[in-house]
Amino acid sequence: MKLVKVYVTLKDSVLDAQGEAIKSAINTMGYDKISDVHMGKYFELKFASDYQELENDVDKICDDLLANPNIETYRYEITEAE
Amino acid sequence: MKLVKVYVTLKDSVLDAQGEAIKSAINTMGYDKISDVHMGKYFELKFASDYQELENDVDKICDDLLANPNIETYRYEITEAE
Amino acid sequence: MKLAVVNFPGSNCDMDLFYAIRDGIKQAVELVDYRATSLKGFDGVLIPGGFSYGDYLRSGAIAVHAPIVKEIIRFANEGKIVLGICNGFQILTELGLLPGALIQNEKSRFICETVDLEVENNQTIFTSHYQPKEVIKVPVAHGEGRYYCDEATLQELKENRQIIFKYKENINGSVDQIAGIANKEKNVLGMMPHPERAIEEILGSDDGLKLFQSLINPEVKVND
Amino acid sequence: MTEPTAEQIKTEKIYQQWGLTDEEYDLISEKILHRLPNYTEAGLYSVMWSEHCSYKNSKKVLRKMPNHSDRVLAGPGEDAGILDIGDNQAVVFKAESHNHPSAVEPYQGAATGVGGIIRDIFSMGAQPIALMNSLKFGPLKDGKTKHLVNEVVAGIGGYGNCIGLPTIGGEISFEDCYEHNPLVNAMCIGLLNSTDFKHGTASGDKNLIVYVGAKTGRDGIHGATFASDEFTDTKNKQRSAVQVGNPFIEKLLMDACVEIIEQHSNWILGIQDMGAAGLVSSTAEMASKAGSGLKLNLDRVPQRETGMTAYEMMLSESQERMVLCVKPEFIDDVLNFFRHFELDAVVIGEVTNDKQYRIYHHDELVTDIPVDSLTEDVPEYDRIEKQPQRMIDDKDFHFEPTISSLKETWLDMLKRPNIASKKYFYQTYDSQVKANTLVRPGSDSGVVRIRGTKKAIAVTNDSNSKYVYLNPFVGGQIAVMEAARNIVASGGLPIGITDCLNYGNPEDPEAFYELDKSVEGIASACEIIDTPVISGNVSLYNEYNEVAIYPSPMVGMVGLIDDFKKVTTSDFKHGQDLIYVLGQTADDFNGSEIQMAQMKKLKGDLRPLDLNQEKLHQDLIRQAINQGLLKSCHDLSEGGLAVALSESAFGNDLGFEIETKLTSKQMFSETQSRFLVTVAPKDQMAFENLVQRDFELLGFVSSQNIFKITTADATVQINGQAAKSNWKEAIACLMK
Ligand SMILES: Nc1ncnc2c1ncn2[C@@H]1O[C@H](COP(=O)(O)OP(=O)(O)O)[C@@H](O)[C@H]1O
Ligand SMILES: [Mg+2]
Repeated sequence: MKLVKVYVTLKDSVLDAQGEAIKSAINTMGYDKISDVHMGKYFELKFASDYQELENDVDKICDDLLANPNIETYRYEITEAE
Repeated sequence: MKLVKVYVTLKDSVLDAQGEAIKSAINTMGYDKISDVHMGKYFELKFASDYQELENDVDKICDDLLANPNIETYRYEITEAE
Repeated sequence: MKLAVVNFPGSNCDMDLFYAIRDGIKQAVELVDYRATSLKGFDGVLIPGGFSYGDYLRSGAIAVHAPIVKEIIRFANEGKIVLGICNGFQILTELGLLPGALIQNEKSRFICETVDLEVENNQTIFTSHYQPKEVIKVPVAHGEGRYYCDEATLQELKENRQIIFKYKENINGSVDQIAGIANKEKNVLGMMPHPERAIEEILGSDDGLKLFQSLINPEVKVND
Repeated sequence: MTEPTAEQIKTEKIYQQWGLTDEEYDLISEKILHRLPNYTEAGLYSVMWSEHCSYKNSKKVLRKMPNHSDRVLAGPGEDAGILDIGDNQAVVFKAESHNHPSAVEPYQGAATGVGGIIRDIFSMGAQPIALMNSLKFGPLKDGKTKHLVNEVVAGIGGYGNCIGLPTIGGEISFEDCYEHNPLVNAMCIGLLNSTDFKHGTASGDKNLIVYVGAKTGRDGIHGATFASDEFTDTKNKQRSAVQVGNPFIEKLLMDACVEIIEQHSNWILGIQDMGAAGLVSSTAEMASKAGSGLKLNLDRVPQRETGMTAYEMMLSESQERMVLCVKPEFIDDVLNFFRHFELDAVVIGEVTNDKQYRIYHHDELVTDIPVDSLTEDVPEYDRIEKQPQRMIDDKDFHFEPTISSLKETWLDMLKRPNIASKKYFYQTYDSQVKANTLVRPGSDSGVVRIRGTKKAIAVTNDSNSKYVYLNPFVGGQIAVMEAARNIVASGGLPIGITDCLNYGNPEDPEAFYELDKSVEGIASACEIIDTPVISGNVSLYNEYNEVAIYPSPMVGMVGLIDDFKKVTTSDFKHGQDLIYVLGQTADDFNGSEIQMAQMKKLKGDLRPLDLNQEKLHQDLIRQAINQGLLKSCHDLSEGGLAVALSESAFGNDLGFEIETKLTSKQMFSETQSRFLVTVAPKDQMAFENLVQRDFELLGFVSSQNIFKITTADATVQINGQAAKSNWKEAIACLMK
């Protein structure tokens, strides 16, 4: 089994309203040494392990579905899993 | 600067409605070797690097804010960053 | 004129739009399933609001993989009417038929409210019945309605007069208070507010009616 | 983990953890089965015999409620009640509580509460048309409560917005007693375009049982028992089985079910949702109602998780699932129909004619019990009741507010969370989707029109538990009448109610007294105005560390408006319109918001409610609206006249000038049976002739945004904007 972990985050130029809200909530909780919070999405995709073109296809899946290139960037890791 | 990466995912027993919808979209797109999709949240938190009790506090921030203990679990990594 | 209202799984303003066409402007209209592969015989396609695929992942993201979408793209390219409202707007940006993206409201909360919009460009097939700069009352109902685009895109939108509606008061943090934009050719319009909910006085406003009336009988010559 | 044996269940009294008493267990093993129930069977009994499913503690009380009228097509006993509204159309409605799930997991608890009540409506074949909700929380003082409120509100909005039903009204209030035990009640209203409907039954030997919708997981196992159990600090922590809603799937399910019943009614014999106690409750009820038996094969049940036991599958409360009973000759049509909606649909069993309930799992017969024993043989309890001591001790106490500055008190009252605008919350609900909403949240009732007709439906949720706490009987009457006033003020004729009865532990005689007496109050009020109770829900054991909530019956009332032109709202419309109050005002301060403001607690008794006068006033208002005499109409409730006047002025930023014989204190009195109305000057004679007596002309609406009041003992002038910002900003401010 191949496990692909995908991380999608907002581009720096896009205001991360949720990240900001979380940051101020963390401040309110009394932790003031926090300087920055960003929130993104995390995916775990499982594929059959004999998948040949996996990397190629994961790129396409990210480009066409998991991330919106206008506002987001992504990266991923492919690992072996059971 | 300390960079903390937090991954929040649904517990296994909890329905992942988004993951299911994404999986069937990936199928529709023609990739049929996918067996499972899970969607979670990903956070990047930045703290001052002289933070003493960081680990302890990150645990609390995750428990009280970033993850919903009723349905989610989390893990994190602490790294040094600039 | 005959218009199609596309019904994606999870669309929920499809009937509202259907009635706006059938009863509001008394034109032929049909619901078209997302699995359909042809829009032959229609003069325009309308994409309703709602939560296609539950708005899971990102609003509009999953809908763009439905079979009917090829036809929507064809309509856009052939200069036919394409109108996306709310979730429909989100789908059009996800598709790249309109620039930019719609992201979570600045205050991260859903807003249902009747708001004032200014008609920025009344020289389109969608807005020719409005006066220049007319202020109209139209309901909004969205959680992910903050229009975002980069500076270069915004300049382009302005230069080409693609900004069609603006909020009088920036309710969701949109760039330049944008509530609705068109493509360069002005045959594709996406807007977050719901004109189909503003077609009868008893619902609080009938200011949306003119948008649909413009479609059947554009009173202006649309620029190029 | 292996399941305990039947012997172990008995000797280790495992059934007690599931809420069965020794007597109940003995009844099952000795009188019903004549053997020991195995693990699965004992589990089935424990959920089916819980208060939530069986009403064993409340049935006797519920029978006191009237449930007949010329309009009633179906009453309690179905998923939802149905009222005829003429022209071969009917309204279908019900309310449901999701208190405990919301306390544990507020977003999902509230969301699945909404999802559940919607299923109750479309399982009757009705098209859901609107949602309402009634929420009660502790005071907005700490982060925990604010988080709870935010999450519950987000869950309600999240589900309703996504499925595309307008939330047209509701109520939110705050009292100490709800801090650890919030109340989350949701109501759904549907429209049936024909007066025939599907009963939730499974009849006819060899007919097939079909499962439709989401897959089954281990969600919410024992949710029903848990809803019938009290909270304590320690127990709270162990609970982890949380149901998660999927409004997207429910939308598909709703559209499919409405369409199949509307267009292919001959294919199906019965349909029911899987709510509390999931598969067992729905299938057992369907069979029992039809006098049939049932055979289920659990291997066919669509499963989300692996290795589920029969017990887990039967008790799972996974959401968005329905059960149908289908004639074999139409089975392919039905399965294909649902597949077209991309929904799982499978045959999981069949109807038998021997009244046994048999479940097979992995080719083994794991349950074989009489189906009626799950639904009919539940012992009914007649609980002891005792008047709470406070009611005896404080009988003659009369609270008198102190008002040193009418202006200050007025402005302070407008800021109180129970009185302040709730827009901060309700603007997160889509109130207009479907483009039928004539009156959105913020007026007395929410109103939706019925497309293609002149008719409209008005709906309100009311539950002033402070009154019920002081005097359950009168408080119960007030709950109904307050709802009725809201309907009448909107131009509607009250036609029926649903209720959620939220109370403490029925085994506590004082709590049971509260339940019993308030239901008697509700019943007597319903009789007078001919509003049968056609559906409802009971939520008992609402306690935290043995302190009960106020007895909190929620009344969800539906009214019929025969012509939408009659829809009336509470906002003043024009300067110079005359302002009247209908109904005498007395010193009614016990249970009032001003008592809470000044004394910080409730004390004293309520005056009896004159039901005939109440009805007379409602009838007069209806006639005045029918004759087109009212420009605005508002019922007087919390905060009394001072608050009602202000609220009516805020909508269009108008003001008023009034002079009254009432004292400044009485501006905050909460005397019942009153309405605040405005009348165009030209209609003064017509209105006064109609009403005849019991009214006072207070003054007039002014187009300046200034509130000028002269009472018997003071004259004040308040800037309308200042008053409005107190009222409008208070909640947002507290929620920061
Ligand atoms: N307080 C009540 N007043 C009137 N009817 C009630 C009340 N409580 C429950 N009922 C009726 O009893 C039946 C069973 O209710 P319930 O167990 O809540 O149904 P479900 O679990 O299927 O949603 C329904 O018909 C409901 O309307
Ligand atoms: Mg039900």
